[in-house]
Amino acid sequence: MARTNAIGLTKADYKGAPTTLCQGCGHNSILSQIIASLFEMNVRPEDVVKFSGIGCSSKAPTYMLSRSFGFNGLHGRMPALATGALVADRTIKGIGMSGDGDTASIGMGHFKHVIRRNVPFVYIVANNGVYGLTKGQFSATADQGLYLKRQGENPYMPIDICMEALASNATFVARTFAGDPKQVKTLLKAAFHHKGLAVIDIISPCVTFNNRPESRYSYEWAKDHEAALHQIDFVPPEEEIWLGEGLEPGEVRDIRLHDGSTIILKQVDEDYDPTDRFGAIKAIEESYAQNVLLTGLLYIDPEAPNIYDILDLPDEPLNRLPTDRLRPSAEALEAINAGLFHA
Amino acid sequence: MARTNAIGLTKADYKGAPTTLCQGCGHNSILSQIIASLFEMNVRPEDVVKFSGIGCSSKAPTYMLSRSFGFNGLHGRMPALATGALVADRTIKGIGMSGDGDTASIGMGHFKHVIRRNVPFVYIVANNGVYGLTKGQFSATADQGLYLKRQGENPYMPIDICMEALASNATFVARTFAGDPKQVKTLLKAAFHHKGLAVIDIISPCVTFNNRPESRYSYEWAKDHEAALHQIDFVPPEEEIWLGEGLEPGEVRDIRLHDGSTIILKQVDEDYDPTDRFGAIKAIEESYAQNVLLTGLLYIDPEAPNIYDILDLPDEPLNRLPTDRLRPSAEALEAINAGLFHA
Amino acid sequence: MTVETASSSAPTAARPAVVNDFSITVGTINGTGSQTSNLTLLRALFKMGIPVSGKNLFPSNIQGMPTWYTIRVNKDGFIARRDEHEIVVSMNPATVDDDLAEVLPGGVFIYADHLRPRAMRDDVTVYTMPARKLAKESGAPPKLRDYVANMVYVGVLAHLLGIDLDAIREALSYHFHGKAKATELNFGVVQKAAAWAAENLTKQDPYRVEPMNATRGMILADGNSALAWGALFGGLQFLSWYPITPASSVAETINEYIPKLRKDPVTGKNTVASIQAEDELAAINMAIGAGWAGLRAMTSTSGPGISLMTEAVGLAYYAEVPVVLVNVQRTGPSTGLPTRTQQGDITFTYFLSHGDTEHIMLFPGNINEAFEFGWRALNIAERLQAPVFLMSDLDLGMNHWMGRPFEYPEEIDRGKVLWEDDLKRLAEEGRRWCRYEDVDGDGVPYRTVMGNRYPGAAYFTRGTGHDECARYSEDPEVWVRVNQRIKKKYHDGRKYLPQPVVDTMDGAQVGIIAYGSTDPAIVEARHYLLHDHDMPTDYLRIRAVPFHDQVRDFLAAHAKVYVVEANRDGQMAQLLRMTYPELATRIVSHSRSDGLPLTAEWVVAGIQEA
Amino acid sequence: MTVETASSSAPTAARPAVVNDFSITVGTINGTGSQTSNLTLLRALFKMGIPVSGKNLFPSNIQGMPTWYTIRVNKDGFIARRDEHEIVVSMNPATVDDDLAEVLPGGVFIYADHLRPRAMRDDVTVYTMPARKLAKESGAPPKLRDYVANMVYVGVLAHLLGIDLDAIREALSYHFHGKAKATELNFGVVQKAAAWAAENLTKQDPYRVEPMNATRGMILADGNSALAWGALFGGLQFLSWYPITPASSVAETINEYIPKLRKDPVTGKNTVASIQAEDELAAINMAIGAGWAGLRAMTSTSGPGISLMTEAVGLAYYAEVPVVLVNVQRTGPSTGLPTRTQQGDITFTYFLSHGDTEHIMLFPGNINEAFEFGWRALNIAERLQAPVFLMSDLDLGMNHWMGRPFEYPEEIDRGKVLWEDDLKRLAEEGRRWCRYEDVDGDGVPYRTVMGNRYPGAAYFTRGTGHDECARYSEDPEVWVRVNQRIKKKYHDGRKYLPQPVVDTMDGAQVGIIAYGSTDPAIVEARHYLLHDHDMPTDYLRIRAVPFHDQVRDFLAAHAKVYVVEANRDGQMAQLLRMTYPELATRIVSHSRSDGLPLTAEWVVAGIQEA
Ligand SMILES: Cc1ncc(C[n+]2csc(CCOP(=O)(O)OP(=O)(O)O)c2C)c(N)n1
Ligand SMILES: Cc1ncc(C[n+]2csc(CCOP(=O)(O)OP(=O)(O)O)c2C)c(N)n1
Ligand code: SF4
Ligand code: SF4
Ligand SMILES: [Mg+2]
Ligand SMILES: [Mg+2]
Repeated sequence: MARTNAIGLTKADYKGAPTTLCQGCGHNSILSQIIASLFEMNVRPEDVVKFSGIGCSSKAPTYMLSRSFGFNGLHGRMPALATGALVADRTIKGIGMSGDGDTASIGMGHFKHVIRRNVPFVYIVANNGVYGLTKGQFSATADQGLYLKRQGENPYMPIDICMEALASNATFVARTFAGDPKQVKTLLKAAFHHKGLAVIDIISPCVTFNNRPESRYSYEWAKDHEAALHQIDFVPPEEEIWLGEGLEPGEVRDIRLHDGSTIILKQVDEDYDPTDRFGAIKAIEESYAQNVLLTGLLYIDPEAPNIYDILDLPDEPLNRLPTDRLRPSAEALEAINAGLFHA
Repeated sequence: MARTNAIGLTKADYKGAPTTLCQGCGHNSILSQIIASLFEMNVRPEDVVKFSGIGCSSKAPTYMLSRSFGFNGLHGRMPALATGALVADRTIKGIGMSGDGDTASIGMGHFKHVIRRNVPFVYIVANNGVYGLTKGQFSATADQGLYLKRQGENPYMPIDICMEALASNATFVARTFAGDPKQVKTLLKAAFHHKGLAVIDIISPCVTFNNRPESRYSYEWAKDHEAALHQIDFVPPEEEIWLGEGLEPGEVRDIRLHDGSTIILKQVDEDYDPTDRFGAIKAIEESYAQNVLLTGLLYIDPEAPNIYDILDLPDEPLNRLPTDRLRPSAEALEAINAGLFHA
Repeated sequence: MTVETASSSAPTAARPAVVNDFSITVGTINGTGSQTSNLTLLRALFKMGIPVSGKNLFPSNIQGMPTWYTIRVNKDGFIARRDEHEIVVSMNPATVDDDLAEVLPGGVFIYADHLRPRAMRDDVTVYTMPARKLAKESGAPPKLRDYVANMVYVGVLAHLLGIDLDAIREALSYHFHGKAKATELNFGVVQKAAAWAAENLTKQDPYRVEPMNATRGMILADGNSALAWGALFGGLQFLSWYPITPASSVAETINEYIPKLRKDPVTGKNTVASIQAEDELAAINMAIGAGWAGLRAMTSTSGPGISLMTEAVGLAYYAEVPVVLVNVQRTGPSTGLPTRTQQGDITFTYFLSHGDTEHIMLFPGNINEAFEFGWRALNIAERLQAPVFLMSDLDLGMNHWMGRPFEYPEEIDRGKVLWEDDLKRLAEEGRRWCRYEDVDGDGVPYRTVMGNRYPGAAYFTRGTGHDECARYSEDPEVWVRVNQRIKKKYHDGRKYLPQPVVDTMDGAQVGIIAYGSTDPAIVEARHYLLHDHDMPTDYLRIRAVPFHDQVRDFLAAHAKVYVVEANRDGQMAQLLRMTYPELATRIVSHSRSDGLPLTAEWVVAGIQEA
Repeated sequence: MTVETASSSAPTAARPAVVNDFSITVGTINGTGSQTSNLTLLRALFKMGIPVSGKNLFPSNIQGMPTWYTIRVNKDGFIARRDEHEIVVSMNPATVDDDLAEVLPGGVFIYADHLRPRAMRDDVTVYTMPARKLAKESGAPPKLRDYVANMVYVGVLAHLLGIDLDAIREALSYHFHGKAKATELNFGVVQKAAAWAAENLTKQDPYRVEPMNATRGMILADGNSALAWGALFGGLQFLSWYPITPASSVAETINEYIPKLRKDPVTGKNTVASIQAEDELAAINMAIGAGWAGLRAMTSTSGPGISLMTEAVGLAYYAEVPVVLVNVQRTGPSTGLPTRTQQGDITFTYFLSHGDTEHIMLFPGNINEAFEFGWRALNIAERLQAPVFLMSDLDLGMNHWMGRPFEYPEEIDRGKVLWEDDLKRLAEEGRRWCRYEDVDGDGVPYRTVMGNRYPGAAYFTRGTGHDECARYSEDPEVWVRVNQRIKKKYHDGRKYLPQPVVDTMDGAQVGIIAYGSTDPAIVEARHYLLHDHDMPTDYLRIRAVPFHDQVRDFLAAHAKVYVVEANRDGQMAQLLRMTYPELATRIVSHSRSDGLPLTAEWVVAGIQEA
């Protein structure tokens, strides 16, 4: 019998339509970890909503959470779509799934601006350095000098999703690798509990078009070069915090989120402070010099106001307000009329 | 009699239509300095081309260089427009004039991508924190917490143009202030000689909508808080370099550009290295902490390949190639036909 | 040349008085606050009971450029723009000669005495006024002098035309939100100027005003505000917008009034979320997200913004998401004339987005309809689960129009939305629900919205092919079925759209079709056609596309129907010909786009001629 | 059920041979390399001199989903898609039952023996083949097994139909660019499979092929490649693009051939700049920049991309910038069916962008026109200083079509561009030059381009109002003048557009109008109408909008004209009705959009019926 979680659901309750992505595609692994994280966190699929743009990565939401609402919108416009929708019901957890083409090319502007608005949802960039769905053109995150068959050599400097997020003051920035399922899952859990927008750049190899070992987006390169900032754990609000055994004090850092949950980081580099935005930028910069794939929670600001604060919306879902609370009274209209210049 | 420069032109030869911008608008000062820099560098107006988007800042090119070609395109699309045009004639110097609305909102994606392509032109962001032409709405660079009359209070974190440029690997990044004409002019000169894209973020107060002293974009605030990284000089390729008097060695840094011209920086902070991208990011970060307006040449990579290198274009203008060099021979077509599967 | 008192060789003495029937144009410099003066004149005349309209002809610029304001005063209620002006006031040295040339022969020219006209006409009455001197004497701080100088022409006109000074004070008081200091400062200047005029000018022209009763109970407002209020009273919940002339004030008015009108009585929180987007692409995608999630959602923009929304509109069409797009039209193509009006986005909007589409457009013809369609558009969008285009224009949107007080909207219609209880009931009745199934045979399916937790309530929305149960599909038959059902929805859904307004005249052979803000020009033109040309006409004003059957009937009932519109290509005529091929030959297109509102004279000329 | 040899209860023995007249459909899994097998079959048949077409029905997906390839073999040269298939091959366990259902009664069903059909029909001839076994035996590495298994059906069909094995080897050798190893590996499998079939299958169906002479001198190519080559031979200098199905291969082919075809003979450098843009907004704005600066510029995309280009197209229209927009149409609205075909962007494109516009569209009907319009569009754009839409579609663009060898283009026409020498000459003649002046009375002004250093050559381009000398203007009369002149340019400029192709039949009363890739279906339908229904027809194929006068004449000459097209709303019919109101009632729209190319049967049905 399948294992059930605290709310009595099995993993199957989190499934979607059968995947039509390529076998081995990193995006499939991400889907598994989204499912696992929600299952383990006892989140009802009905309390989740999925958004995406266009691409293999953006098709992925079809293949999970068929009990959740979802909207597979337009290429590059997921952040805007999600912003509009999430305003309707703040009791819902949002997942936005995008690709490197979707986010770093056509969607760059919206990516930047959803960051500024700190809209609370998990913004996943399933990053493979290519346009999968249109058959393997370079994306803006592709390595400079990478050679691909039909495309030739990429002459341009890559865009770094995390660097971009940090430059624009994102409040949660993480990088991970689809081949590191445990880290992906834990980061997702933390992201779900973050108060604002949580950007997760997930290196997610495209086995069909960009998986040769010399590419930074291949399983092989990423596996060989992954350098995790920390071992990360997530403790939901209702649980006791247990720091694990055999740890020296100072190695562990815990970050309290707005809802009482906690992120626990067993740090590789004791000095790394994930609430120091500038330190995060530095770490990324250095990771290139060291030719490693830096993963982990790069930066978090757990308390920054989110869009709900900014718009001063009621706690209850806006889309459930009865019509009588949606319109001013007849007297209010009379006051408008009276306030106009009249003869 | 009006002073003439080495090619026999007076400043009037660099003028455009009379300005219709507000009196005192920072954009007018920028125009003067563009004119002055070209005049002093003995550049023929015919060797310059102007591009812009939409906004007061983007209208500005009309008011200079009427002997130059110009294209006032669409809101946010200047980088793309300029890219297409500049490919046509690499012997021409390009000036792109944009605003903070034009670049940091609607044009953000193109801004990022023209940086990646390192298209050689001077990209000026005349930055006033508001949408001037549409009467004073907040732009994405507006200070958080700024109060404006019709708009209320701005709840969002500002976007920093230079930070964005650096995050995406721009090869020339400077910030200056329309109220500091000398620095503006010298940076413009250096920018004109840069091999690739030169981003200059010019704080350019909107006297009509955002000039109250508490705003970072006001004349008063910027004057009071300007902190120049260095005193900057520019020496064109043909001239001797003269380092000035009374300077201690080590205080001066000179940067050789691809065409043999030189930028000379008399540094305030000896250690500041404008070829260190990460140092530039750090300096910006610190400038916020110190509540100053950091100006000067923040970063330069004088040798990075530009779009002409990348596209492997001929030296002569592409738009002057005679038609016989634009089409393959009849034999080449026969070869195509022969190479097709035929019965 | 300086003329201290009135001088004119025009034969005025013998002319009978012209009462309540003329146009005044004032040429000023933008950014000098002349709007206050112009609105004050407009309001004072209106207050006197005289029908008026005011049209601002302003440059795409912030400060220092020529700008004109025209007030039409007409006792018969004709308030369309006219090409000709009986009275011209010039405050702008750069345009004084052009302004003079604009005066109708026999008319009046008034100018500030620091202006230097090159020559003076002898077929007009000329008055000069010491605007700067009086401004200086007003004691206003130097910064405000230009502004105050504009009050001088208000006073001079008050004297010359006989405008009630009390009405002017009321207008000023209104303008300054009852603030006494500002009101009195300005009113003082007006009084001084009027007194100066009484003393120094000898009235030699025939124009004057007299109180009437023709505006009682009416209001003055601009269409953008009216539309904004309509939306707020119509239960708007989400607004995303990006600044653009002439649409910005729709959003800005909404933002201004959210705290006043839309604080939730229960929680004190906002019940409208309003976001200034990073561009129009974001604005429409946000609004689609919100509409999909069950909010009454709107975005407001002008032509260039609609162009940028093109792709997303196709998504809303095909994924069947309710959303209202306000288009305050300006002159295009391209950036065009951003501060001029046009009805130029008709065919473009109808076919907007790649693939087969045919969109719903509403055309408000006055401020009351701007208000009404502001809420009705939200109802229609939710009822038909479709993008709805509210096609206003700069003339209606940014100018002040007379109107009736706004009427409280009909009930909010949320359309076919199923919540938990509804689904439960369905389940109990043993009926299934599928997102895109045509249960009622009207082409409109039932929808659930994000947040509905009932098992099976959730579905996946996409712009790619999908079947009745919202499942991905590339099946050719499914594609045909779904798209034909959508077509049916648009056809049958016409009943929810505002019907055309028809006005007939006895013995009319000729029909006129028009729409939107050109209504005053048509009304006036029909008057001339009847009285000056013995040509009674019937008039149908389209208020929505797709067309109601009345439009076909109207075409069928007239051998010749002029379609009058403010664009180059006769765009509504094109749609009509396409829609009614069997009646296509009856349609005569009479159209023009020069950035200005149409005039009755031009309408008449086209109808006589063709 | 496993069937080792052929089994069928269909009455085949008595049936006469069906030679060179049937359709084969192969159902496979995408990403398994079946394209090689399918193209090999197509080419081999073509090589045998038999007219063929091949159409790929593929999912919007990379790997693992069902995909079908249909080859039509027709001795009379009818190569339109058919709805029915005499021969169906199934290699996909997921679709085997559906595939079986697709076979025409009396037809043939061939499937791989690892498939498990639920039931077998008794009205078809059934063959199974041990595809996996033979693939394994081929010695191909395990990774390539699926791929190689697809070669098995090539061999089996070769045997059953009598396809020439040499032709197959030639096809394979072509496919593998002459590489012997790959060719022989694959050919080995084909041979083995054919041998296996010869040994194990008893031919019980009537279908076979025989060599003919009907394809001599012809080529096979896809429309996207043809178009790309046409552009490269037409002097293309600038390409900006963003990947999108089904347009990507236009740009990818150009990129592939720049090094081969467009290295400057003088400098060895590229004479085409090609940039993969960050999105379609950038792509079109880059192309406009390039076109403005004097480069022959193009961007290639599909519907969603055109939607995003909407605003910029208005700029190009009104600022008069030459630029070619290739639209390889796919099924919309919205993301729609990205891998299916449609002629659905016609009205949308015609009215593209806000304000008054009417755009030029070219409709290639075959690969030779795809090539020709690839260069001609550049000429037209530069000649008329206008955006030109090259309206291809997925069917033409991505499928292989027969054609004649491509013909070398006519002279490059750069239009009215003035360089330093020209301006000098003008100056000497005492003539002024102004950018937007209609010197020749044809509505087309002269232009200079960036880089021209002659005094006065420079001008300022903008999308805002401008006068004949490119100066900023908000003057109403100027606006009217310039826009009317542009309208004239489009009207008079029709002479540069490809004329319609007309084909008449004796005694025809009925006319047919169509355009683009539906040509084969129309040609075939006319044959049936004539022979099966005694209905001779005249046929006009539109190749450009705005329409040439021949279109009007054709309408006028027929009491009834069917406008046949692959979209829901009859979009070309709408344009025709709008353009020719006096002939509107003659037009009968016959249209359908289900993502598939039209069939002759469907065309016939609509024409009989209506
Ligand atoms: C407006 C628009 N332009 C282009 C496309 C074609 N398109 C589909 S997916 C895609 C790229 C997706 O790349 P990415 O986001 O990296 O996703 P991946 O497939 O690599 O996961 C493109 C360009 C489109 N659907 N819409
Ligand atoms: C597509 C589009 N959207 C909106 C506008 C309206 N618009 C004109 S200027 C402008 C903002 C300009 O702001 P900025 O770039 O900061 O320039 P500034 O006027 O402040 O110098 C906007 C939104 C437009 N012209 N086009
Ligand atoms: S093409 Fe690449 S990105 Fe797309 S599903 Fe296959 S492996 Fe994944
Ligand atoms: S509104 Fe502001 S930005 Fe525009 S011209 Fe005036 S001062 Fe300059
Ligand atoms: Mg990708
Ligand atoms: Mg600005």
